Amino acid sequence: MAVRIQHEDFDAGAEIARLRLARPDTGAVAAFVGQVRDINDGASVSGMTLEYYPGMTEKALEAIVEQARARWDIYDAVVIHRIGELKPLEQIVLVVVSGTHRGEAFAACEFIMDYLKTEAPFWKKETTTEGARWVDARSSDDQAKLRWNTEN
Amino acid sequence: MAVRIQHEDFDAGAEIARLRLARPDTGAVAAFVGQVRDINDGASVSGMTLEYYPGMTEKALEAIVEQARARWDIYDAVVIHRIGELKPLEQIVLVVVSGTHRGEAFAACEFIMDYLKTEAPFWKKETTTEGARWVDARSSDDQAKLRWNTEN
Amino acid sequence: MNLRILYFARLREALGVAKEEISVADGVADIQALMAWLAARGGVWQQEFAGCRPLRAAVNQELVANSANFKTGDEIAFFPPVTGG
Amino acid sequence: MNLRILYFARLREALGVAKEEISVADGVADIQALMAWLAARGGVWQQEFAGCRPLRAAVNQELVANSANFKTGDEIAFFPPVTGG
Repeated sequence: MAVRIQHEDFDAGAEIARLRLARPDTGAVAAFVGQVRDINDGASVSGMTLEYYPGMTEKALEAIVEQARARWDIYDAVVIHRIGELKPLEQIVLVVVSGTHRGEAFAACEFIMDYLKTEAPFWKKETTTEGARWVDARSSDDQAKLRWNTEN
Repeated sequence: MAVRIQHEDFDAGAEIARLRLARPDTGAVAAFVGQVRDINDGASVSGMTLEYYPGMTEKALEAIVEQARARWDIYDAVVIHRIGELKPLEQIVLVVVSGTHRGEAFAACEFIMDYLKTEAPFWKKETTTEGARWVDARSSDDQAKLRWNTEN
Repeated sequence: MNLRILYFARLREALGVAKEEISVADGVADIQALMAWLAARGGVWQQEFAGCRPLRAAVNQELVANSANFKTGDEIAFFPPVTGG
Repeated sequence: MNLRILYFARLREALGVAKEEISVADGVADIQALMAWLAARGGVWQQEFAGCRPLRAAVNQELVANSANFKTGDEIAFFPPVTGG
Protein backbone atom coordinates (compact mmCIF):
# COMPACT_ATOMS: atom_id res chain seq x y z
CA MET A 1 0.00 0.00 0.00
CA ALA A 2 1.50 3.29 -1.11
CA VAL A 3 -0.18 5.46 1.54
CA ARG A 4 -0.29 4.89 5.29
CA ILE A 5 -1.72 7.12 8.00
CA GLN A 6 -0.85 6.00 11.49
CA HIS A 7 0.05 7.19 14.95
CA GLU A 8 2.93 4.73 15.24
CA ASP A 9 6.43 5.73 14.28
CA PHE A 10 7.95 4.45 11.03
CA ASP A 11 11.33 3.11 9.97
CA ALA A 12 12.64 5.30 7.14
CA GLY A 13 15.59 2.99 6.48
CA ALA A 14 13.35 -0.06 6.15
CA GLU A 15 11.02 1.70 3.69
CA ILE A 16 13.95 2.90 1.60
CA ALA A 17 15.39 -0.62 1.55
CA ARG A 18 12.02 -2.11 0.64
CA LEU A 19 11.59 0.15 -2.41
CA ARG A 20 15.24 -0.14 -3.35
CA LEU A 21 15.22 -3.95 -3.36
CA ALA A 22 11.78 -4.42 -4.91
CA ARG A 23 13.13 -4.16 -8.46
CA PRO A 24 16.69 -4.97 -9.52
CA ASP A 25 16.55 -2.27 -12.19
CA THR A 26 16.07 0.41 -9.53
CA GLY A 27 18.99 2.82 -9.62
CA ALA A 28 17.77 5.72 -7.49
CA VAL A 29 15.76 6.24 -4.32
CA ALA A 30 14.90 9.73 -3.10
CA ALA A 31 13.45 10.18 0.37
CA PHE A 32 12.16 12.89 2.65
CA VAL A 33 11.58 12.82 6.39
CA GLY A 34 9.82 15.65 8.23
CA GLN A 35 10.03 15.91 11.98
CA VAL A 36 8.58 17.99 14.82
CA ARG A 37 10.85 20.95 15.56
CA ASP A 38 11.23 22.22 19.13
CA ILE A 39 10.70 25.78 17.90
CA ASN A 40 8.29 27.36 15.41
CA ASP A 41 7.53 30.99 14.59
CA GLY A 42 9.67 32.08 17.51
CA ALA A 43 7.95 30.02 20.20
CA SER A 44 9.26 26.95 21.98
CA VAL A 45 7.18 23.90 21.02
CA SER A 46 6.67 21.11 23.55
CA GLY A 47 4.41 18.97 21.37
CA MET A 48 1.80 18.90 18.65
CA THR A 49 -1.42 17.15 17.77
CA LEU A 50 -2.07 16.16 14.17
CA GLU A 51 -5.70 15.96 13.09
CA TYR A 52 -6.86 14.48 9.78
CA TYR A 53 -10.00 13.64 7.84
CA PRO A 54 -10.36 9.84 7.83
CA GLY A 55 -11.24 8.70 4.34
CA MET A 56 -10.47 11.92 2.52
CA THR A 57 -6.85 12.17 3.66
CA GLU A 58 -6.02 8.71 2.28
CA LYS A 59 -7.76 9.53 -1.00
CA ALA A 60 -5.96 12.86 -1.31
CA LEU A 61 -2.56 11.27 -0.75
CA GLU A 62 -3.29 8.45 -3.19
CA ALA A 63 -4.33 10.99 -5.81
CA ILE A 64 -1.08 12.92 -5.28
CA VAL A 65 0.97 9.74 -5.70
CA GLU A 66 -0.97 8.91 -8.87
CA GLN A 67 -0.24 12.37 -10.26
CA ALA A 68 3.46 11.85 -9.56
CA ARG A 69 3.40 8.45 -11.26
CA ALA A 70 1.67 9.92 -14.31
CA ARG A 71 4.18 12.74 -14.54
CA TRP A 72 7.49 10.98 -13.96
CA ASP A 73 8.88 7.58 -14.87
CA ILE A 74 9.15 6.20 -11.35
CA TYR A 75 8.82 2.64 -10.08
CA ASP A 76 7.18 3.04 -6.71
CA ALA A 77 6.33 5.60 -4.04
CA VAL A 78 5.31 5.34 -0.42
CA VAL A 79 3.88 8.05 1.83
CA ILE A 80 3.56 7.58 5.59
CA HIS A 81 2.05 10.38 7.68
CA ARG A 82 1.63 10.23 11.42
CA ILE A 83 -1.39 11.54 13.34
CA GLY A 84 -2.22 12.19 16.99
CA GLU A 85 0.16 13.55 19.61
CA LEU A 86 3.81 13.96 18.70
CA LYS A 87 6.76 15.42 20.59
CA PRO A 88 9.73 17.38 19.24
CA LEU A 89 12.21 15.19 17.34
CA GLU A 90 9.49 12.69 16.49
CA GLN A 91 9.08 11.93 12.79
CA ILE A 92 5.92 13.29 11.12
CA VAL A 93 6.08 12.28 7.50
CA LEU A 94 8.03 10.04 5.15
CA VAL A 95 8.02 10.06 1.36
CA VAL A 96 10.15 7.57 -0.57
CA VAL A 97 10.28 7.32 -4.37
CA SER A 98 12.23 4.78 -6.44
CA GLY A 99 13.12 4.86 -10.10
CA THR A 100 15.82 4.34 -12.68
CA HIS A 101 17.31 7.82 -12.58
CA ARG A 102 17.80 10.29 -9.78
CA GLY A 103 16.27 13.32 -11.50
CA GLU A 104 12.82 11.76 -11.71
CA ALA A 105 12.99 10.27 -8.23
CA PHE A 106 13.96 13.64 -6.73
CA ALA A 107 11.29 15.54 -8.66
CA ALA A 108 8.51 13.10 -7.80
CA CYS A 109 9.50 13.03 -4.12
CA GLU A 110 9.52 16.83 -3.84
CA PHE A 111 6.28 17.10 -5.84
CA ILE A 112 4.54 14.69 -3.48
CA MET A 113 5.71 16.70 -0.45
CA ASP A 114 4.68 20.03 -2.01
CA TYR A 115 1.21 18.72 -2.83
CA LEU A 116 0.84 16.94 0.50
CA LYS A 117 1.56 20.26 2.23
CA THR A 118 -1.18 22.10 0.36
CA GLU A 119 -3.83 19.48 -0.51
CA ALA A 120 -3.83 16.64 2.03
CA PRO A 121 -6.19 17.32 4.94
CA PHE A 122 -3.94 17.39 7.99
CA TRP A 123 -3.93 20.11 10.62
CA LYS A 124 -1.31 20.77 13.28
CA LYS A 125 -2.02 22.19 16.70
CA GLU A 126 1.11 23.09 18.61
CA THR A 127 1.60 23.28 22.35
CA THR A 128 3.95 26.19 23.00
CA THR A 129 5.14 28.21 25.96
CA GLU A 130 2.45 30.73 24.95
CA GLY A 131 -0.28 28.07 24.98
CA ALA A 132 -1.82 25.85 22.33
CA ARG A 133 -2.29 27.23 18.82
CA TRP A 134 -3.35 25.98 15.41
CA VAL A 135 -0.51 26.29 12.93
CA ASP A 136 -1.25 28.71 10.09
CA ALA A 137 -0.82 27.62 6.50
CA ARG A 138 2.22 29.17 4.82
CA SER A 139 1.99 31.05 1.55
CA SER A 140 5.48 29.68 0.78
CA ASP A 141 3.88 26.24 0.59
CA ASP A 142 1.37 27.48 -1.99
CA GLN A 143 4.24 28.93 -3.99
CA ALA A 144 6.18 25.66 -3.76
CA LYS A 145 3.18 23.84 -5.22
CA LEU A 146 2.50 26.40 -7.95
CA ARG A 147 5.95 26.12 -9.49
CA TRP A 148 5.08 22.56 -10.63
CA ASN A 149 2.57 24.13 -13.01
CA THR A 150 5.34 25.64 -15.09
CA GLU A 151 8.40 23.46 -14.54
CA ASN A 152 8.85 20.67 -17.02
CA MET B 1 32.89 13.67 9.21
CA ALA B 2 30.69 14.74 6.32
CA VAL B 3 32.36 12.58 3.66
CA ARG B 4 33.14 8.88 3.82
CA ILE B 5 34.58 6.62 1.12
CA GLN B 6 34.47 2.96 2.01
CA HIS B 7 33.93 -0.50 0.62
CA GLU B 8 31.61 -1.48 3.47
CA ASP B 9 27.87 -1.07 3.13
CA PHE B 10 26.12 1.79 4.96
CA ASP B 11 22.88 2.14 6.91
CA ALA B 12 20.80 4.86 5.25
CA GLY B 13 18.22 4.84 8.05
CA ALA B 14 20.87 5.32 10.72
CA GLU B 15 22.44 8.25 8.88
CA ILE B 16 19.06 9.91 8.37
CA ALA B 17 18.26 9.44 12.07
CA ARG B 18 21.64 10.81 13.11
CA LEU B 19 21.22 14.05 11.13
CA ARG B 20 17.56 14.33 12.08
CA LEU B 21 18.22 14.06 15.82
CA ALA B 22 21.40 16.13 15.89
CA ARG B 23 19.50 19.42 16.21
CA PRO B 24 15.99 19.77 17.67
CA ASP B 25 15.25 22.63 15.27
CA THR B 26 15.68 20.29 12.29
CA GLY B 27 12.41 20.05 10.39
CA ALA B 28 13.43 18.40 7.14
CA VAL B 29 15.79 15.68 5.99
CA ALA B 30 16.23 14.88 2.30
CA ALA B 31 18.09 11.74 1.28
CA PHE B 32 19.25 9.93 -1.81
CA VAL B 33 20.41 6.35 -2.23
CA GLY B 34 21.93 5.06 -5.46
CA GLN B 35 22.28 1.35 -6.08
CA VAL B 36 23.76 -1.02 -8.64
CA ARG B 37 21.16 -1.93 -11.27
CA ASP B 38 21.15 -5.39 -12.82
CA ILE B 39 20.86 -3.83 -16.27
CA ASN B 40 22.53 -0.85 -17.96
CA ASP B 41 22.49 0.38 -21.55
CA GLY B 42 20.69 -2.79 -22.57
CA ALA B 43 23.15 -5.31 -21.11
CA SER B 44 22.69 -7.50 -18.08
CA VAL B 45 25.08 -6.43 -15.31
CA SER B 46 26.46 -9.04 -12.91
CA GLY B 47 28.69 -6.68 -10.93
CA MET B 48 30.81 -3.56 -10.99
CA THR B 49 34.11 -2.28 -9.69
CA LEU B 50 34.34 1.29 -8.45
CA GLU B 51 37.74 2.95 -8.71
CA TYR B 52 38.60 6.29 -7.11
CA TYR B 53 41.49 8.68 -6.57
CA PRO B 54 42.49 8.47 -2.89
CA GLY B 55 42.99 11.96 -1.55
CA MET B 56 41.40 13.85 -4.41
CA THR B 57 38.03 12.13 -4.20
CA GLU B 58 37.60 13.08 -0.54
CA LYS B 59 38.64 16.67 -1.28
CA ALA B 60 36.27 16.91 -4.23
CA LEU B 61 33.31 15.66 -2.18
CA GLU B 62 34.12 17.97 0.72
CA ALA B 63 34.29 20.91 -1.67
CA ILE B 64 30.89 20.00 -3.11
CA VAL B 65 29.36 19.80 0.37
CA GLU B 66 30.89 23.20 1.22
CA GLN B 67 29.37 24.70 -1.92
CA ALA B 68 25.97 23.34 -0.92
CA ARG B 69 26.35 24.77 2.60
CA ALA B 70 27.31 28.17 1.21
CA ARG B 71 24.36 28.19 -1.15
CA TRP B 72 21.51 26.90 1.04
CA ASP B 73 20.59 27.31 4.68
CA ILE B 74 21.13 23.71 5.72
CA TYR B 75 22.28 22.25 9.02
CA ASP B 76 24.32 19.24 8.04
CA ALA B 77 25.13 16.96 5.12
CA VAL B 78 26.72 13.56 4.83
CA VAL B 79 28.00 11.79 1.72
CA ILE B 80 28.98 8.12 1.75
CA HIS B 81 30.30 6.54 -1.44
CA ARG B 82 31.32 2.92 -1.75
CA ILE B 83 34.33 1.65 -3.71
CA GLY B 84 35.61 -1.74 -4.87
CA GLU B 85 33.47 -4.61 -6.08
CA LEU B 86 29.70 -4.32 -5.82
CA LYS B 87 26.88 -6.57 -6.98
CA PRO B 88 23.44 -5.62 -8.33
CA LEU B 89 21.12 -4.35 -5.57
CA GLU B 90 24.06 -3.22 -3.48
CA GLN B 91 24.01 0.41 -2.39
CA ILE B 92 26.57 2.70 -4.05
CA VAL B 93 26.04 6.17 -2.66
CA LEU B 94 24.14 7.96 0.09
CA VAL B 95 23.56 11.70 0.45
CA VAL B 96 21.61 13.03 3.43
CA VAL B 97 20.93 16.73 4.08
CA SER B 98 19.15 18.24 7.08
CA GLY B 99 17.69 21.71 7.53
CA THR B 100 14.75 23.73 8.72
CA HIS B 101 12.72 23.64 5.52
CA ARG B 102 12.26 20.99 2.88
CA GLY B 103 12.97 23.17 -0.15
CA GLU B 104 16.55 23.86 0.86
CA ALA B 105 17.19 20.29 2.00
CA PHE B 106 15.90 18.90 -1.32
CA ALA B 107 17.88 21.38 -3.40
CA ALA B 108 21.14 20.84 -1.52
CA CYS B 109 20.75 17.04 -1.68
CA GLU B 110 20.13 17.05 -5.43
CA PHE B 111 22.91 19.61 -6.01
CA ILE B 112 25.40 17.39 -4.16
CA MET B 113 24.38 14.37 -6.26
CA ASP B 114 24.57 16.32 -9.54
CA TYR B 115 28.05 17.62 -8.71
CA LEU B 116 29.22 14.27 -7.36
CA LYS B 117 28.22 12.70 -10.69
CA THR B 118 30.29 15.14 -12.73
CA GLU B 119 33.18 16.26 -10.47
CA ALA B 120 34.06 13.56 -7.97
CA PRO B 121 36.69 11.16 -9.30
CA PHE B 122 34.98 7.77 -9.32
CA TRP B 123 34.90 5.39 -12.25
CA LYS B 124 32.67 2.38 -12.77
CA LYS B 125 33.66 -0.75 -14.61
CA GLU B 126 30.75 -3.09 -15.21
CA THR B 127 30.82 -6.82 -15.71
CA THR B 128 28.14 -7.65 -18.26
CA THR B 129 27.10 -10.60 -20.37
CA GLU B 130 29.12 -8.95 -23.17
CA GLY B 131 32.23 -8.73 -20.99
CA ALA B 132 33.71 -6.03 -18.77
CA ARG B 133 33.39 -2.39 -19.83
CA TRP B 134 34.09 1.04 -18.43
CA VAL B 135 30.89 3.00 -18.02
CA ASP B 136 30.72 6.10 -20.22
CA ALA B 137 29.94 9.48 -18.70
CA ARG B 138 26.45 10.72 -19.59
CA SER B 139 25.83 14.11 -21.12
CA SER B 140 22.56 14.18 -19.16
CA ASP B 141 24.67 14.38 -16.00
CA ASP B 142 26.50 17.43 -17.37
CA GLN B 143 23.14 19.01 -18.12
CA ALA B 144 21.86 18.22 -14.62
CA LYS B 145 24.85 20.03 -13.18
CA LEU B 146 24.66 23.02 -15.52
CA ARG B 147 21.12 23.91 -14.53
CA TRP B 148 22.40 24.91 -11.05
CA ASN B 149 24.20 27.81 -12.74
CA THR B 150 20.93 29.50 -13.56
CA GLU B 151 18.42 28.26 -11.00
CA ASN B 152 18.08 30.41 -7.91
CA MET C 1 -32.03 18.06 0.87
CA ASN C 2 -30.22 16.15 3.62
CA LEU C 3 -26.52 16.68 4.15
CA ARG C 4 -23.88 15.42 6.49
CA ILE C 5 -21.50 18.20 7.47
CA LEU C 6 -18.06 17.80 9.04
CA TYR C 7 -15.87 20.50 10.58
CA PHE C 8 -12.18 20.12 11.29
CA ALA C 9 -9.34 21.63 13.30
CA ARG C 10 -9.61 25.28 14.34
CA LEU C 11 -13.06 25.53 12.75
CA ARG C 12 -14.34 22.50 14.69
CA GLU C 13 -13.08 24.01 17.92
CA ALA C 14 -14.51 27.46 17.20
CA LEU C 15 -17.95 26.06 16.36
CA GLY C 16 -17.90 23.42 19.07
CA VAL C 17 -19.28 20.93 16.53
CA ALA C 18 -17.44 18.11 14.74
CA LYS C 19 -20.32 16.85 12.61
CA GLU C 20 -24.03 17.33 12.09
CA GLU C 21 -26.86 16.16 9.85
CA ILE C 22 -28.86 19.02 8.37
CA SER C 23 -31.75 19.59 6.03
CA VAL C 24 -31.60 22.56 3.71
CA ALA C 25 -33.96 23.94 1.09
CA ASP C 26 -33.28 22.71 -2.45
CA GLY C 27 -32.12 26.21 -3.37
CA VAL C 28 -29.09 25.74 -1.13
CA ALA C 29 -27.25 23.68 -3.72
CA ASP C 30 -23.66 24.90 -3.80
CA ILE C 31 -20.91 25.55 -1.25
CA GLN C 32 -21.30 29.32 -1.43
CA ALA C 33 -25.02 29.05 -0.64
CA LEU C 34 -24.41 26.55 2.13
CA MET C 35 -21.85 28.86 3.73
CA ALA C 36 -24.36 31.71 3.66
CA TRP C 37 -26.97 29.37 5.19
CA LEU C 38 -24.56 28.44 8.00
CA ALA C 39 -23.48 32.06 8.55
CA ALA C 40 -27.13 32.96 9.00
CA ARG C 41 -27.09 31.01 12.25
CA GLY C 42 -25.34 34.07 13.66
CA GLY C 43 -22.71 34.36 16.39
CA VAL C 44 -19.65 32.24 15.81
CA TRP C 45 -21.25 30.77 12.64
CA GLN C 46 -21.50 34.25 11.21
CA GLN C 47 -17.86 34.92 12.10
CA GLU C 48 -16.58 31.72 10.59
CA PHE C 49 -18.67 31.51 7.41
CA ALA C 50 -18.96 35.18 6.42
CA GLY C 51 -15.87 34.84 4.27
CA CYS C 52 -13.33 36.68 6.41
CA ARG C 53 -11.35 33.61 7.33
CA PRO C 54 -9.84 31.29 4.73
CA LEU C 55 -11.87 28.08 4.52
CA ARG C 56 -11.64 25.05 2.30
CA ALA C 57 -14.56 22.81 1.38
CA ALA C 58 -14.85 19.20 0.26
CA VAL C 59 -17.82 17.34 -1.23
CA ASN C 60 -17.70 13.58 -0.72
CA GLN C 61 -14.06 13.85 0.29
CA GLU C 62 -12.90 15.78 -2.78
CA LEU C 63 -11.60 19.34 -2.46
CA VAL C 64 -13.94 21.68 -4.34
CA ALA C 65 -14.34 25.33 -5.24
CA ASN C 66 -17.09 27.39 -3.57
CA SER C 67 -19.15 27.16 -6.74
CA ALA C 68 -19.35 23.35 -6.47
CA ASN C 69 -22.78 21.75 -6.28
CA PHE C 70 -23.92 18.87 -4.12
CA LYS C 71 -26.97 16.70 -3.78
CA THR C 72 -28.95 15.11 -0.99
CA GLY C 73 -27.02 12.53 0.97
CA ASP C 74 -23.64 14.11 0.24
CA GLU C 75 -20.90 14.53 2.81
CA ILE C 76 -19.70 18.12 2.98
CA ALA C 77 -16.62 19.17 4.96
CA PHE C 78 -15.30 22.59 5.94
CA PHE C 79 -11.82 23.16 7.25
CA PRO C 80 -8.97 25.67 7.44
CA PRO C 81 -6.10 25.52 4.93
CA VAL C 82 -4.17 22.34 5.58
CA THR C 83 -0.90 22.26 7.54
CA GLY C 84 0.39 18.70 7.41
CA GLY C 85 3.77 17.39 6.44
CA MET D 1 61.06 19.66 -13.66
CA ASN D 2 60.05 16.49 -11.78
CA LEU D 3 56.43 15.38 -11.77
CA ARG D 4 54.45 12.53 -10.37
CA ILE D 5 51.82 11.37 -12.82
CA LEU D 6 48.79 9.22 -12.05
CA TYR D 7 46.45 7.51 -14.51
CA PHE D 8 43.03 6.15 -13.64
CA ALA D 9 40.34 3.80 -14.88
CA ARG D 10 40.13 3.10 -18.62
CA LEU D 11 43.19 5.28 -19.25
CA ARG D 12 45.25 3.39 -16.66
CA GLU D 13 44.29 0.09 -18.29
CA ALA D 14 44.98 1.32 -21.84
CA LEU D 15 48.43 2.64 -20.90
CA GLY D 16 49.26 -0.23 -18.58
CA VAL D 17 50.62 2.31 -16.10
CA ALA D 18 49.05 3.53 -12.86
CA LYS D 19 51.72 6.03 -11.84
CA GLU D 20 55.16 7.21 -12.83
CA GLU D 21 57.77 9.79 -11.89
CA ILE D 22 58.97 11.81 -14.87
CA SER D 23 61.34 14.66 -15.64
CA VAL D 24 60.31 17.14 -18.30
CA ALA D 25 61.94 20.23 -19.73
CA ASP D 26 60.92 23.50 -18.03
CA GLY D 27 59.07 24.45 -21.21
CA VAL D 28 56.54 21.70 -20.52
CA ALA D 29 54.70 23.77 -17.93
CA ASP D 30 51.00 23.33 -18.58
CA ILE D 31 48.62 20.39 -19.05
CA GLN D 32 48.32 20.92 -22.79
CA ALA D 33 52.10 20.77 -23.18
CA LEU D 34 52.39 17.75 -20.92
CA MET D 35 49.74 15.92 -22.96
CA ALA D 36 51.69 16.65 -26.13
CA TRP D 37 54.85 15.41 -24.39
CA LEU D 38 53.12 12.17 -23.41
CA ALA D 39 51.53 11.73 -26.86
CA ALA D 40 55.02 11.97 -28.36
CA ARG D 41 55.83 8.63 -26.76
CA GLY D 42 53.82 7.18 -29.66
CA GLY D 43 51.65 4.07 -29.80
CA VAL D 44 48.94 3.93 -27.19
CA TRP D 45 50.23 7.21 -25.67
CA GLN D 46 49.64 8.95 -28.97
CA GLN D 47 46.15 7.48 -29.16
CA GLU D 48 45.19 8.49 -25.65
CA PHE D 49 46.77 11.96 -25.46
CA ALA D 50 46.26 13.26 -28.98
CA GLY D 51 42.95 14.83 -27.95
CA CYS D 52 40.52 12.40 -29.58
CA ARG D 53 39.28 10.91 -26.34
CA PRO D 54 37.81 13.03 -23.55
CA LEU D 55 40.30 13.34 -20.70
CA ARG D 56 40.24 15.26 -17.45
CA ALA D 57 43.31 16.50 -15.63
CA ALA D 58 44.04 17.38 -12.01
CA VAL D 59 47.01 19.22 -10.50
CA ASN D 60 47.65 18.43 -6.86
CA GLN D 61 44.21 16.82 -6.64
CA GLU D 62 42.27 19.78 -8.03
CA LEU D 63 40.43 19.50 -11.35
CA VAL D 64 42.01 21.92 -13.83
CA ALA D 65 41.64 23.16 -17.40
CA ASN D 66 44.21 22.17 -20.01
CA SER D 67 45.75 25.62 -19.76
CA ALA D 68 46.64 25.09 -16.09
CA ASN D 69 50.28 25.37 -15.07
CA PHE D 70 52.22 23.20 -12.65
CA LYS D 71 55.65 23.25 -11.04
CA THR D 72 58.28 20.75 -10.07
CA GLY D 73 57.15 18.27 -7.44
CA ASP D 74 53.46 18.54 -8.39
CA GLU D 75 51.13 15.57 -8.63
CA ILE D 76 49.37 15.45 -11.99
CA ALA D 77 46.51 13.08 -12.74
CA PHE D 78 44.81 12.14 -16.00
CA PHE D 79 41.53 10.27 -16.15
CA PRO D 80 38.35 9.80 -18.19
CA PRO D 81 35.20 11.76 -17.33
CA VAL D 82 33.97 10.55 -13.96
CA THR D 83 31.11 8.06 -13.57
CA GLY D 84 30.43 7.71 -9.85
CA GLY D 85 27.18 7.99 -7.95
